[in-house]
Amino acid sequence: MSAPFRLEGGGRIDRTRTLHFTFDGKPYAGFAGDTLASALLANGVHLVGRSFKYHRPRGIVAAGSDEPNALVSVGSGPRFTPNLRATQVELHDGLVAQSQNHWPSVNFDLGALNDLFSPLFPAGFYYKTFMWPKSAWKRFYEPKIRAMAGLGHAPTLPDPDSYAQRYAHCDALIIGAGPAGIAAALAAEAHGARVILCDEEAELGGSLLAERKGIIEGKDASAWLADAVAKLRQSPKVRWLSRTTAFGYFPHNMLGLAERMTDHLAAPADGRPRERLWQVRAKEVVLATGALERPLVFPDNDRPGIMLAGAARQYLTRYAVKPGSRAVVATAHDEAYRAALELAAASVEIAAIVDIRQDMPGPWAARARAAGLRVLPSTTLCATSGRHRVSRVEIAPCGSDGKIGARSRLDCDLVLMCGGFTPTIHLFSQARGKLRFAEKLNAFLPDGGAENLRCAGACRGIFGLESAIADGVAAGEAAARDAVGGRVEAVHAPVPLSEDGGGGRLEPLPNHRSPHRVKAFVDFQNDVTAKDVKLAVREGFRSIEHIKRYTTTGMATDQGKTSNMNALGIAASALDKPLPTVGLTTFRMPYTPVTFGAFAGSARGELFDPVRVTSTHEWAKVKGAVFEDVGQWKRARYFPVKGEDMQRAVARECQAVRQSVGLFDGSTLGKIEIVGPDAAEFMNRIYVNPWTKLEPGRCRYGVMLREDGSILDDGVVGRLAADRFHVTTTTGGAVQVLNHMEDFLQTEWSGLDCWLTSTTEQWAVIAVQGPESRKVLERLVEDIDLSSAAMPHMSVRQGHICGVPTRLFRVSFTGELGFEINVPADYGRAIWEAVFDAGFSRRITPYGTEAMHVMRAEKGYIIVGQDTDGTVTADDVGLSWAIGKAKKDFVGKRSLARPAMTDADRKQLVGLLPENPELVLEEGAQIVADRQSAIGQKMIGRKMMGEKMIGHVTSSYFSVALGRGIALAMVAGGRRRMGETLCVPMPEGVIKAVVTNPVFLDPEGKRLDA
Amino acid sequence: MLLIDCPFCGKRPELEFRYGGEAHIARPDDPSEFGDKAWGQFLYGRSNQRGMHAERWRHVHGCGRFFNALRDTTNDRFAATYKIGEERPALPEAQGAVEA
Amino acid sequence: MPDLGQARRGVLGGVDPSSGTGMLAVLPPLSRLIFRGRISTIGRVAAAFGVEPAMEPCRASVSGERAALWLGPDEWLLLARESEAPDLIEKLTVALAPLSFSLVDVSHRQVGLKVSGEHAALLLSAGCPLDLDRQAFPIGMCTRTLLQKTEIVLWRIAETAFHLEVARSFAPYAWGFLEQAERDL
Amino acid sequence: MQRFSALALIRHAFTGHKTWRPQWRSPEPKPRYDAVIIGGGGHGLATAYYLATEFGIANVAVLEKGWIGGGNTGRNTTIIRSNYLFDESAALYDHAVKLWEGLSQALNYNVMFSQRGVMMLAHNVHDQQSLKRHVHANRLNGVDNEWLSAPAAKAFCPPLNIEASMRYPVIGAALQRRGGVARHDAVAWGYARAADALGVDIIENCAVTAIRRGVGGAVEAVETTRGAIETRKVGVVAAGNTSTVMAMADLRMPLESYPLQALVSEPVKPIFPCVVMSNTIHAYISQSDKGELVIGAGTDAYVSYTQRGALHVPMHTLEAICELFPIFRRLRMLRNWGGIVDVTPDRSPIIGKTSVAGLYVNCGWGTGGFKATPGSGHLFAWTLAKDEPHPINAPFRLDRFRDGYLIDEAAAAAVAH
Ligand SMILES: Cc1cc2nc3c(=O)[nH]c(=O)nc-3n(C[C@H](O)[C@H](O)[C@H](O)COP(=O)(O)OP(=O)(O)OC[C@H]3O[C@@H](n4cnc5c(N)ncnc54)[C@H](O)[C@@H]3O)c2cc1C
Ligand SMILES: NC(=O)c1ccc[n+]([C@@H]2O[C@H](COP(=O)([O-])OP(=O)(O)OC[C@H]3O[C@@H](n4cnc5c(N)ncnc54)[C@H](O)[C@@H]3O)[C@@H](O)[C@H]2O)c1
Ligand SMILES: Cc1cc2nc3c(=O)[nH]c(=O)nc-3n(C[C@H](O)[C@H](O)[C@H](O)COP(=O)(O)O)c2cc1C
Ligand SMILES: [Zn+2]
Repeated sequence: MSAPFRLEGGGRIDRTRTLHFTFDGKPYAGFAGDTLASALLANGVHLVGRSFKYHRPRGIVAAGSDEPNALVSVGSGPRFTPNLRATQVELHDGLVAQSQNHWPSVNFDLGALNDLFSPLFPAGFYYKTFMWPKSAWKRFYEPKIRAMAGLGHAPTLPDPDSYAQRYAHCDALIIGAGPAGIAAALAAEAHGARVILCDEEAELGGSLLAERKGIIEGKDASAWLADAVAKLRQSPKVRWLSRTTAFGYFPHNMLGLAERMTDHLAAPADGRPRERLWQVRAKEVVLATGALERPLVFPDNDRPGIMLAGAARQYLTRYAVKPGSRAVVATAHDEAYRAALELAAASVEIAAIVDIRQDMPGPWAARARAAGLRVLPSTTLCATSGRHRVSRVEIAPCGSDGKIGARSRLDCDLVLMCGGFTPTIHLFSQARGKLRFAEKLNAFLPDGGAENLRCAGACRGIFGLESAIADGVAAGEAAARDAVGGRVEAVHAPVPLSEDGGGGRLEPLPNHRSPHRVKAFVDFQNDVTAKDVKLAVREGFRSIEHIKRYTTTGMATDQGKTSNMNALGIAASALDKPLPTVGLTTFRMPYTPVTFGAFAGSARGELFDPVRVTSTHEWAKVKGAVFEDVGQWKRARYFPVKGEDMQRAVARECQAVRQSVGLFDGSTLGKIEIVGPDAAEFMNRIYVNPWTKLEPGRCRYGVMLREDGSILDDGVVGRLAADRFHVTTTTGGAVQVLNHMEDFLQTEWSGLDCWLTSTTEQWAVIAVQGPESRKVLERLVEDIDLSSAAMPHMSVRQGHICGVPTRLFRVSFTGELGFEINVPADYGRAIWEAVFDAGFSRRITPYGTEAMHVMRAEKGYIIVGQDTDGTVTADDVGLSWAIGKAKKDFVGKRSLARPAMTDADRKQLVGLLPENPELVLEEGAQIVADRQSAIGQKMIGRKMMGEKMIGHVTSSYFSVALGRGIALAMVAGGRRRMGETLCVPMPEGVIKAVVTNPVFLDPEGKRLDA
Repeated sequence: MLLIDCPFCGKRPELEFRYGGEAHIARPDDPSEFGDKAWGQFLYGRSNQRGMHAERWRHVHGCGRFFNALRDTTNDRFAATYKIGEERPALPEAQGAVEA
Repeated sequence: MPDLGQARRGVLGGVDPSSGTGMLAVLPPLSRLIFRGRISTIGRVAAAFGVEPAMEPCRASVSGERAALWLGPDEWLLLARESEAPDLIEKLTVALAPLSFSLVDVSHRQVGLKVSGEHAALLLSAGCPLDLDRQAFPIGMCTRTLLQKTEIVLWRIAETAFHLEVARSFAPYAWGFLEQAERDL
Repeated sequence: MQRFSALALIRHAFTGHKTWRPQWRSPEPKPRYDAVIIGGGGHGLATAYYLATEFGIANVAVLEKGWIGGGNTGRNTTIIRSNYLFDESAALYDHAVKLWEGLSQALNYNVMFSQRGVMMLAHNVHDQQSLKRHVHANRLNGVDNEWLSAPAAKAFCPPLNIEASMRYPVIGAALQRRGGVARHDAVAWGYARAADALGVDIIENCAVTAIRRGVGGAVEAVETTRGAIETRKVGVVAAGNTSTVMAMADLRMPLESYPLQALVSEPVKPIFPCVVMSNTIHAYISQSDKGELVIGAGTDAYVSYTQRGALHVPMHTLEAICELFPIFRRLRMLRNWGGIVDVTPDRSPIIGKTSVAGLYVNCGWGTGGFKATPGSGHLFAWTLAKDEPHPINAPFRLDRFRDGYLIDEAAAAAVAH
């Protein structure tokens, strides 16, 4: 299968490897080294899609990542990917691609009706209409607008590919591997720098890949390139990355690179990541990102077959594709002549070179004429025609006054345009570098003020090949010098800027028609025309940022690479202001779109966030435990047997603990060991409690506040020795509490001699709770007297259990006699099983967090974070007894004296008993005092006047021990309301409940002291 | 991601640090002597400086130390880092200047 | 009463160290002590422990099977053979009295992993934001840092080998992460 | 004011849209105004509009240092909802939602307010308790909010992953059907156009550099980059820059300004019908009418005025997005940006008088003030006009930070946006 527009020889494609692909279902062939765009052009396909708003036929404009038009969907099934640039999609065998944004087909698209009615859709039309009738917006207008917008379809299946990430560091990161970048990399390497060189293209070489005739350092350009690339590949100090876009420049010389690893392969090796995201910290950066060619703005400049001159040259020389048979070249810049000459040499007929400039100072026009080409200076291109491909243009002489002379027509199937070059300053601007407008170049150039970076080559306005290389050498040397240190001397100076770029234009080409009647496109992808920009200015949008947002110019997926400067030129003249004072919009990452998957990397499934488990996790799993997420931890919530639901399992677990003995894994509690002669003093300051008099071997329940007076955390603290405390925190609070303590210790009380060590993970914690717990443990503990006399409630002992060292606490969060065994974590599982075995005859029962919650609620013990939120003080939850009254100060004390903290109407913790004992209130349910209005609350969703929510249910369970539903609640002035009946208005009706003391079970604590 | 010069460990990526808010807000020796207004300012009043900002960082995933830093909040460049207890370093005019 | 003194079960007990390409290994249990105190105490630690703890930030000193890793200006991680912790605590406590300091046994708090092989640094760079080049992170350097979503202590023990200390409950994550990253070498 | 309508569009189409007039004028500042608003964001412009419409004070200038709407108004993820926990907040935000419902018509500007529903996901028991607390409180406050099971959440938002094997499975959600999104730019422009038509001067490229005070400390004038302007009433609505402006009157504010980032994907055909927020794993997402997915990322940890942030912040968000919506993993980020959000210690705004006579402040909206724009403007206009707060904004006074009466939505449930 030979493609009709493929040249016989030349190009960088591999003609030995034919690749088959389909576009819109039709089969085609190309060669290895082709992009989808070059392969389509080789097959004579120019119409590749429909535009965003007017659904106009669109073709291929550019040859690289600046392509605004040729967006296609690639792949199928779970690998379907929308909105890819055909110019960047590398061909592989079996590639399936589709055009986008049309119905029913790209050739016949009903959406094109929009084009007919386009006078109704100027910039910002949607702000002016669709307001009546009001309800139609949601039901009619908005869905219609949404369906029209949006280009490609989103994938509908989960992505099967994986994505990788890597950090990297280097002395010099060089972005862009054109002549300037390659020269910089060679120079930096030669001066001892660690170099990373990246380029978004598949091959290193940049503009050299399309260079036919250039001579560098006496060598043929392609030979120089091959040598240079070989040298770079061999050097151990250079990492070269192709297909790698530097997409973002972040503070302190951190850059994001996106490497595409498998999309170009027909069958990626299994498990190989599709893309890799690099986060590079570079000592120095060299931007050698080149320059982008600008389209010209003229009527109907968007037809398929109209493309950038440089792009046509690339198709010809790099891919050996003739983009057409007969071309009209429209230009305001010398560079188009090179394209014309090379195309002519490849036997593309050049109908004319239409140059808007009056005089062409460089040698190019003469060369073209010498080659027999028709050069028309002072000529404009004022119309085009051709439905699915350009077939004819109208040209006319045009003086410097903008007057149009007699028009004539030229038939053609290709129009090349060149409006000049825009240096690729995106990354420089992202780095917050300052720009300067170079009048002669019609371009903004980097002008200092950024990070540790330098620019080289075309992105700095140095356009000649030799000078770009010299500039690269100088930049590479200087980067090495600055990164590696004083040892290196830079030899070469940066190339002085000649500001001779060979012309260019930032205004539309003049034409004979009323400007309000023509569509001369500025932003192809978003269908923004010159008249849209002017309309925005007319409507009072004066800032370029407003113009951008009102017209959406530069907001498409190409971010205005080809359009921003033209839009600016048009805006400046409409505003009648010098162009530099109008300025550019803000450059942002990413330079080209980057896959979400690359940002997310390996963080998926199990690796999304660490799964933290305790040493008994596997045991619990085998027992069929149901787990809940508490922060990153997995905790067993309950242990159902024989098909029990949660309620049944929890009831059984609670009963076991209350009647006999239960086993609970408390290992996730935070633990901190506080050691040193000043440990007690530190504790005094950080907790509300007094600690001085706590004897070694005894425990105390501690509460700590934030400096604003609210409860930060709580937990039992054991004093192991005069100078050693074993502190526990909540599961979620562990990290925060340690940070809070370190903060005060390091910054406020650095004179205190004590130190903190996190021991959360050192200890497995096994709670053995219930009246029989002592009997179970007695069989296992060798050197600790467990009797109540020797080891009363709230004490701690060190000894051994089954030969394993332990810190044994006699504490209880259930209200029963209970112990918490701490053993080094690797022994957790063995000791747990030993206790389980020892308790077998007593029907020892493992219980989970849910039963734990029920039992602690029966005792009125709070859970920080559930019964408290960040607004609650110790007194609010009835913990003022814990406060060391004699202490002059502790963290948070002063705040408790503020008016709001002493307000009699503060919410206070109370118990709540539903009148109907069967009922379990819903956690989070609100409470009102006024019965009358509460009854009215049956009306859902309508505000009832008069009632006021006075509190809410924080914890609520069915208590088997009490045979009824119980709840804890925070209620305004709650402690005053003991015995009052309050109302809990639910959608289904009002529930009445009585306020009680929050301790429901064993208020005297007899069971604890058993 | 900022690169932060820990006074102990040297330049490290921001990920290893935890921001600690404005620096040099001294906790009074005896808070009970502070009136509500002064205490409210101590708790919540912040310079929120646009320009050179004295702030605290903790090298939490490194040496664990709190330290102070001067950073220009208009461009995120650090002018200095210094240990707790050390004086805020004086900066040359140009560096210390506050951008409006 | 059973004697379970030998019934240790590491958190990565189930991991097959021969999985992967052999770059990852779980290290055997160790004695780990966190020593915190003022710098003036360090001389006596050196004498009792037999290793001179480094005063230079982020450096480990090694002698025989013992090592002292600088973690902060008042914090060192002391490593020794598995069974030694109780004796060491006793010895150090005696040697340091009556100075003020803190010595806490954290042997079970963390797990040792070894990452080795020609591409060890590259593998770690999948999740560690530090420059692991030989010059920037020489043999003997150690520091707390991050491995993607978990904190680690990273210690270069050879040109191509690193010792990682990972908090116990994060070790399966660290292992899983590194295994996944190995596929991208 | 030229009326906007379909008919007007057709009429102008015949004349090539040549006769549209500026939506707001570009006047030179006058030497004095009855009131000066500092900050041309949505809140400042709305304040001016309501001063003119509701309180008959039209001799007002809005001073904007850059271009109107260029602050957080122009860079937010546009989530609008009122299902806040506390009575004070619910009243404040629902006041705004009610105004949103007629805003396009009131302003004769289509702000594309789209009540497509805001769904907040619960991933664990704690989330569920907290969201249910909201649902119940909202119901009693007349704010719609309902609890959905996980399958019901998926039915409402088909791309949502509710598989139990997820690291943090979705166990349910709270849905406010009246919540939604609006076109951020249109809000600024619509208010500007309507205020301008009533005589308000909107002065862009005019930064306030000093606040002049007379005897007794009362406000007398403001100095700007375009000269001094006399006035007795100054309303500061400068969002991220509030501390800087208030420092001009020697006030130290309970504010910190952080970078907050957001991003959009490439545009795709309609795939995402509502707004989904997950506070637990940090993801906020909706799809705009243009087709791009609009995604809110987190704040950077430190005070900064750079309007940008670190890469790891959006990375973290996209991890969550890809977990919740695995079909979006192959979509691509089109653009990422940052704003400067002014955050109060209790995450609730400050709207009211200050200790300086004639100086009023409206700030502290942090990560979530776009939704309040109409209500905030209305209440602030009231406060400026009457020199006393409206009952709805009375609790949001500045001196709550002195006596401790915080309205701590953050502590209660830490939900951003
Ligand atoms: C990324 C991001 C996402 C967000 N997402 C949401 C969301 O989903 N939902 C939501 O409700 N909210 C959201 N918010 C918050 C919301 O954007 C803001 O709360 C809201 O827009 C604030 O409006 P404003 O008018 O007060 O401030 P701005 O729009 O910031 O206006 C303040 C104006 O004051 C001007 N100014 C400052 N100083 C001076 C001076 N000295 N002189 C003159 N002018 C001055 C500024 O230039 C600016 O234009 C988000 C914010 C961000 C940054
Ligand atoms: N005469 C003119 O006016 C003119 C105009 C344009 C270019 N040129 C040519 O430009 C050359 C200058 O060479 P140069 O090296 O400066 O530019 P170049 O165009 O040869 O190379 C730039 C390279 O940077 C890459 N790149 C750009 N942004 C990137 C990013 N974000 N991430 C990764 N890669 C990125 C591009 O893919 C390209 O390969 C000369 O050879 C000259 O012929 C001349
Ligand atoms: C809701 C919303 C949608 C946006 N959609 C787009 C978009 O489609 N294309 C685009 O380039 N930018 C889009 N932006 C981002 C803006 O271009 C811009 O980044 C943002 O307003 C911040 O301004 P700045 O980047 O100029 O500082 C969007 C912004 C918002 C708030
Ligand atoms: Zn450090």
